[in-house]
Amino acid sequence: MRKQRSAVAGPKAKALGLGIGGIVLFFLIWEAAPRLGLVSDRYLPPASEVLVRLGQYLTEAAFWNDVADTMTSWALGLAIATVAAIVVGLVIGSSRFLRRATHTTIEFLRPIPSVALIPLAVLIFGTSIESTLLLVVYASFWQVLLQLLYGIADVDAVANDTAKSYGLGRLARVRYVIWPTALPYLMTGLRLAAAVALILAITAELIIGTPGLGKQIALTQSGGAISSMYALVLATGMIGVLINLGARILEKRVLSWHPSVRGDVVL
Amino acid sequence: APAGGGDALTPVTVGVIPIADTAPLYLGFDQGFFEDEGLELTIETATGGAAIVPAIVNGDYQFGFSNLGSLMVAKDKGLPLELVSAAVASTGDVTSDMGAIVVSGDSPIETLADLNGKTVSTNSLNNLLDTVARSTIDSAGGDSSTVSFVEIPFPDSSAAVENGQVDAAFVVEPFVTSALENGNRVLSYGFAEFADKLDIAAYFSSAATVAGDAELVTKFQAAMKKSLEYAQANPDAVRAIIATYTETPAEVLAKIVLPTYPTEFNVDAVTALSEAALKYGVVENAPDMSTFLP
Amino acid sequence: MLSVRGLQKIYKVPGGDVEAVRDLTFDLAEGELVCLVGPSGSGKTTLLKCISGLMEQTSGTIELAGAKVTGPPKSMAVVFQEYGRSLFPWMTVRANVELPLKNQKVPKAERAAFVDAALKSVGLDHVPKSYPWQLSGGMQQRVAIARAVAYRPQVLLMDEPFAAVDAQTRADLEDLIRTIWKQLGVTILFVTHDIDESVYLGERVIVLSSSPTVVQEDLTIDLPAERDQLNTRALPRFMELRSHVYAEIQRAKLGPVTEQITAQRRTAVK
Amino acid sequence: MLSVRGLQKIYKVPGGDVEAVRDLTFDLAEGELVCLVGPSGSGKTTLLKCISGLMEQTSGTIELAGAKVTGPPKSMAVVFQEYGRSLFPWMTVRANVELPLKNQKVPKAERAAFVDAALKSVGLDHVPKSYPWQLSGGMQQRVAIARAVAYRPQVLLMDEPFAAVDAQTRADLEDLIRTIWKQLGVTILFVTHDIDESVYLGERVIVLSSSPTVVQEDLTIDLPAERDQLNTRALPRFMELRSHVYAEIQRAKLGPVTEQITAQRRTAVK
Amino acid sequence: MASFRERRRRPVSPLTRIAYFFGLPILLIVLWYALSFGSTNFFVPKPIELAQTLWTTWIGDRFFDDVLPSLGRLAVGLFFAIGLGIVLGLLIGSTRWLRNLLEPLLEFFRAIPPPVLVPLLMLLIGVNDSMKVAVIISGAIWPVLLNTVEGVRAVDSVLNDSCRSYGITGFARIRYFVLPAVTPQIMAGVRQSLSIGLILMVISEMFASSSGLGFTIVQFQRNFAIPEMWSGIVVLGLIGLGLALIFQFVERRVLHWYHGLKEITHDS
Ligand SMILES: Nc1ncnc2c1ncn2[C@@H]1O[C@H](COP(=O)(O)OP(=O)(O)OP(=O)(O)O)[C@@H](O)[C@H]1O
Ligand SMILES: Nc1ncnc2c1ncn2[C@@H]1O[C@H](COP(=O)(O)OP(=O)(O)OP(=O)(O)O)[C@@H](O)[C@H]1O
Ligand SMILES: [Mg+2]
Ligand SMILES: [Mg+2]
Repeated sequence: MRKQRSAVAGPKAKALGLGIGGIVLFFLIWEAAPRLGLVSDRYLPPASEVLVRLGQYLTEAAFWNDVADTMTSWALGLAIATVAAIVVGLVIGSSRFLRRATHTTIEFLRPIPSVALIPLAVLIFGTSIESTLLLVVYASFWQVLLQLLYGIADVDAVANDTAKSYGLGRLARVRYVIWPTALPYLMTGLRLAAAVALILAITAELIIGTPGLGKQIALTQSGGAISSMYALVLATGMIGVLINLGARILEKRVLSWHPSVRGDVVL
Repeated sequence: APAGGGDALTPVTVGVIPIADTAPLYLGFDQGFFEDEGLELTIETATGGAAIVPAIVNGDYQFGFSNLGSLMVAKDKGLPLELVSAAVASTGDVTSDMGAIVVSGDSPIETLADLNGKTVSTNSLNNLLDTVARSTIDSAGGDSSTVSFVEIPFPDSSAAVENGQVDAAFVVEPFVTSALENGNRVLSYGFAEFADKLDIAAYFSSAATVAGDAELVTKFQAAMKKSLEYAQANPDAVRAIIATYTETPAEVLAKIVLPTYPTEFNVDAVTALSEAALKYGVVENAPDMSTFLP
Repeated sequence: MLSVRGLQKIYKVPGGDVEAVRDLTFDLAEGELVCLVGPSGSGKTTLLKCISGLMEQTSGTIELAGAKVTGPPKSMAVVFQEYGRSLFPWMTVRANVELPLKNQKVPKAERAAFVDAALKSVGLDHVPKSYPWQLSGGMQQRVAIARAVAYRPQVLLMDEPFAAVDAQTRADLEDLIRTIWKQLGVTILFVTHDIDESVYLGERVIVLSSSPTVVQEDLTIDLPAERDQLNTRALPRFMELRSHVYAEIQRAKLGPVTEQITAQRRTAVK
Repeated sequence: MLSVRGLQKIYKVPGGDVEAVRDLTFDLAEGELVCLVGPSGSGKTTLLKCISGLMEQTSGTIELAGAKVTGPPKSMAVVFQEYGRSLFPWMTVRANVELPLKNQKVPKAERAAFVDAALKSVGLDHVPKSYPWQLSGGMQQRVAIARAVAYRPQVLLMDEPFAAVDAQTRADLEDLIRTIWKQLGVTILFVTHDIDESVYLGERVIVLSSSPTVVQEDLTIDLPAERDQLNTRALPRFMELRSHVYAEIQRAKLGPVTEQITAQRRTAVK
Repeated sequence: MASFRERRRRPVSPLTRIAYFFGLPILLIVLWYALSFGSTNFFVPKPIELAQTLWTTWIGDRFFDDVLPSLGRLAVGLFFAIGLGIVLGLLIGSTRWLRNLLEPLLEFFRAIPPPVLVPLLMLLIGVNDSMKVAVIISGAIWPVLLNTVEGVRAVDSVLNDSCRSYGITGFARIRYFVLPAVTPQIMAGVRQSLSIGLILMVISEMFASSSGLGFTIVQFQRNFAIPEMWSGIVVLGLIGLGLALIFQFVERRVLHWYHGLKEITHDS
C-alpha cells in the first residue's frame, strides 16, 4: 500500500501500461488458442488475422460511416435515456408516495427484453432510426433509473437535515444535496447504460437492418466471412473501451470530491 | 402513369434479406426493370421477418421477401398478407442444390433414416426447413418424431456439426459449399428430395396494398418477372451482384450452387409443402392454394 | 417565542421502544439565550431535532412564535452535533457557508460580505477554497458555526458546537455568540457539556435529567449582561452557579425516577 | 517506547501544498501518559495518524519500541476524533467492541468478559444490542473508547475522546483512563482541548504551536500520582500548571514563527 | 409538508399495501384497454384477449417444460453472476494494479452484444445448458461487478483507518468491513442483474435450443402468434416482479442497518 503511494514513475503512465498489458495478454491468448488447435481457426481465426482485417476496415470510408451511424443512435439513445431516467428518478426518488406506487410497474417492465419489442417498434416507427432509438432507450433507461434511485436513498440523514433546517426547499435539496450524493451511483449507472446502449444499437441494426456496424456484422455472419465478423466485433469492443475512458474522465471531473476519486483510502 | 416515363416514378420500398435468394431484385434494380415500370425502387434489408412483416403491415414497406413457411404460418394466424410474386426455388437436382442436410465427414450416419433419435439443427423451428426435413426423413423410412430439432443460425451450424453438438444440420448456401470445403458430407439435398423445384420464398404485400393499389402491384409483378427471368438466364451476373450486397468471400461465391429463379409458383410443390405443414402441426389449417398463391 | 409543552419522544426500534424524552415543558422568550445541559444520552439532540421540525414528536406540542412547528421553520438555523456529516463534501468551505443564503436569494454582494464576515469571525478566512474533508475536526466544526452565523436566523439551535475546538478558540467563539446574540437579538438554545460554558454564556440554564428525560432544573443566571472571559469567570457568583449546575448534573445522572416531582419547578439559586 | 524525530507532514492538495506539521521531535517512555494540546488545526490528528502508521509522513522518523513504524502496529489502539464514522454501522455496539478481539483470536469466554467490562466501565452496559446510529453522540464516543479499552493495547492513542460527553461522565472516564494506565502499564498519548483535563490526566503535557507545527512546550506535570477529581483540581500547583498551559496555548495561537527558536526546549515550570 | 411526513413511520395497513401494489398497474391496464378498444391492429394485443391467452398458454405442461427449466438456468446464472461479480469486484476494487490491468479488458467484453457473443460461447462451450448459463453470467455480472468496484473504492476513510489500526486485515477486513460497507451498492447492482439475467435468459434461448421460456417467446414472435408472444412477455414481467419481491425481502434483512442509518422508511 505504501509503496504505491510513493510511486515516483507517473502513476498515470503506469496505469496505462498495465491496461495495455492486459489487452496484449488477451490477444496473446486469443492468438494461441486457434494456433494450438484448441478451437478450429475456421470458426475463431487467430487474433493477428482479425487485427489485419480490422486494419483494412480502418482505411475504408464505408466502415467509418457505419461507425458514425452506430454511434449516432448510441449517443442519441443514451442521451434520451439518461435525461429521462434522471428526471423520472428525481421525481420518483424524492417522493415516498411515487416510489411505492410505481414499484410494481417498474419491476414488471424492467425485465422485458428490448429484442422482443422489435416488432412493436417497427410497427410504430417503421425501420427508421426511431425504432433503434426506442430499443436503445428502453434498455438503458432502467439502468440509470435504478442506480439513481439507490443513490437518492444514500443521502446522509444529517446532511439532509441540515439542508432542511436551513430552509432549502425540495428543489434546492435536489440540486444541492440529493444530486451530489446520487452522482457516484449515477456515474456507475451511466457506465452500465453506455454499454447496454451500444449493445442495443448494434443488435437493433443487426435485426432491423438499419445501417451501422450491426448490419455489417449480420452481413459478415450470413456471408460466412468469419475474420471480418470478428474484426467488427473487435471494433465494437474497442468502442466500448473508449466510451469507458470517456466516462472515467467525466467522473474525475464531476466527482473530484468523492472518496473514490480523491482516494484517501489507498487501495 | 406513363410506363417507362422518367418524370413521375412511384416510390416503392421492398424489404428483403440480403442473401443469394434475393439477387433478382438487385439485378432488376441494376437493369432498370423497375424504373421501366415507373417504380422508384428502394431496397431495405433485415435479418428476418421480425422487422419486415410489421413494416409491411404498417405500410412502411410495400413489398417484402419471406420464406414460404413463414408466409403459410402468417396467413394461418390471420395476418392480412398476400403473396404477389414467386422469388426463388430449389434446383430440384438431388445431387446439387442450394440447401442440404450435412453431417460431419466421419459421421456414421449414412441415410436419412439413420437420423432417428438424433439431433438436427435448422435456422428456425416450426418453419419451412424442419417441415421439409421431417417430411423427407419420413419418406426415407425414418421416424421424424424421434428426431429432435434445435435452432442454430446457419453461420454456426457447421461448427456445431463438426464439434458434435448436433448430428446433422440443414443449411443453405453459402454454408453448403463451406461445409463441403471443410470435409463435411451432404446427407441429402433436402429441398430437391422433397419436391421438384420447391418454392422456397415469395414476395408478398399487405392485403390493403393489394386491394387498394392494384396498379402498383401489377407494376411490381411485371418488373419482378423481368428480373427473375434475367437472373435465371444470367448466373454470372447473379454471382457478380451477390458480391455487392453480401460479405460472402469471392472464392466461396464462385462455387456456390445457385437456386432457380422461377416466375411462376410450382403449385404441386407448394401444395405438398402445405400438406406437410399441416401434418407436422406448423399450421392449423392448410392454406387454400387458390387464394394463397397470387 | 418558543414554547415546548409536554414533549415526549419514543424511538420505535425493532425489539422494543426507546423512550428518549418523557415529558419536557419549557419556554424561551424572544431574544433569550438559554443553555441546555444534561447527561450524555439524555435526549438533547432529540429535543433539538423536534424543535427544528426535523423529527415528529410522539406527543406534546412545540410552538414557535405562536405557530405549531410541523416542519423546519425558515428563520431557524441549526448547528448539528455531527458537524462532519452536516457539511457537504462536494462543496468548498465557502460554498457550504454560502448555500443557505443563496437559497434565500440574498443578493450576491451582500452574500459575499456575510460569508466573509462569518468565516473571519470563526478564524477560517484563510481556507475558503478548501473542501471540508481537507480540514481538521475543529475547523469543520467552525465552518458549521460560520454557516449558522452567516444565515442570520431569528432562532439559533446549537448542539455542542464547540466540542472540537481548543480552549482559546472556544473562548473567542463564546464571545462571538454573545456578541451576535446582543447585536441581532436572536433567540438561542445552546446545548453544551461544559458547565462553565453554560453559565458563562446563558441567561438561563436548563438541566435535563437522564433518559427518559424531564426538565430537572431551570436556572436563571443572574450574572451581569456584559461578560468577559477573565472577570466574569472569576466572580464568586459564577462559582456558585457552576457548582450548582454541576451538582444538578450529578444528581441527574442518578436517574429521573426519584426526581420527577421536583423536576419541573423553576428554581433560582439563592 | 515511542520516539518521534523531525516529523514533517505536507498534504498534497490540488492548488498548493499544505504543510500541516513542520518539525516535531519528542519521546514517550514506556508506560508514560502524555497529553497533547494545541490550537485547532495544528496537526494533532495528523501526528496521531502518522504515529499509528495510517499515514506516511513527508519526512522524519517514528520509532515504536525501537522499530520504525511503517504500518499500523499490532499492539496499538486508536480512538478517532470522528467517533461517529469510526464505528461500523452494520454491527451492534457489542459486536463493534468485540471485533478487534475476535480478530486477535481471543478465546470466546475471555472476549466476552473483556467486552462486558469495557462497556460497563464507559456506562453502556445497557445497550449492547443497539446499533451505533441508535445512540447519542456521546454514547457513540464511549463505544469507541470501550473498543480501545477492551483491546488492551500496549500503546493507546486517543484523539479528543471525551469531546462529546457530559462533565460528570467525562470525570469518570478520566479516572478510568488513569486506572487503566496504572493497572496495565499502557503508554498513552492523549489529545485534548480541555486544559484542565490535560493537566489532570497527564504526566507530561506537550503543547503544539499552530500550523505549520512545532513543539512549543513540553511540560512535566509534577502532581502526585494519586489524583482525584475534587482534591487534585483544587491544588494550587494544579492551578499554576493549568494557567501555564493556557498561556502557552494563547501564545501558540499567535503563530509559530517567532517561537521557533525556543520551541523545542523541554521546560518545567518553576 | 410532504418532506416532513416522510419521517413518519406509521404501520402500513395491508389494505394500503395492496392499493400501492396494484394501483398503478390497474390504472395502466384500464388506460391500455381504452386505447386499444377500437384497434384492429394485428400486433397490438388487447387486455382481455391477453389475459385469456396467458391462462391457456402458460398454465399446464408448458409451465413445466419451458418455464421451470428456464428458471433453473436463470437461478444458476444469477447465482454465479452475483457471486463472481462480488468476488471479482472486491479483488479489483481493492487492488489498484489489478484494476488497471483488467479494466480495459472488461470494458471490452462488456461492449460486445450477446447475439454476437452467443455463437462464440457455443463454439467454446457447446450447445448445452452451460452455454446458456454462461450467456446469462456474461451479461448479469456487470452491474454487480461495477457497483462493487466503485463501492470498494469509496469506503469510508475513518472506518478504514479504524480497521487498520486494530490490525484487522486480509480476509477479516473483507468479511467485517469491506463487504458490509459495500453491501448497499452491491444490492443496487444485484437488483439490476436480476432483470438483465432474465433478458439474457431469453436471448440465450434464442439460439441452439428447442425449449424454454425464451425459445417459446421467440417462436411465438416468429410464427406471428402475437397474443401468445405478449403473454410470454407478461410472464417475463411477472417473473421479474417475483424476483423483485424476493430481492426486497432479502435486502430488508441484509441492509436493515443501512435503512436505519439513512432513516429510510420501508415501503410497499
Ligand atoms: N435513531 C434512534 N433510534 C433509537 N434510539 C435513539 C435514536 N436516536 C437516539 N436514540 C436514543 O435516544 C436517547 C437520546 O439520544 P440523544 O441523541 O437525544 O441524546 P443527547 O442528549 O444528544 O446525548 P449526547 O450528549 O451524548 O449527544 C439515547 O438513549 C439514544 O440511545
Ligand atoms: N486531507 C487533508 N488534505 C489537506 N489538508 C489537510 C488534510 N487533513 C488535514 N489537513 C490540514 O492539516 C492541518 C492539521 O490538521 P489536523 O486534523 O491534524 O489538525 P488537529 O490538530 O487535529 O485539529 P483539531 O483540533 O481541530 O482536530 C489543518 O490545517 C488541515 O487543514
Ligand atoms: Mg446529542
Ligand atoms: Mg483533530
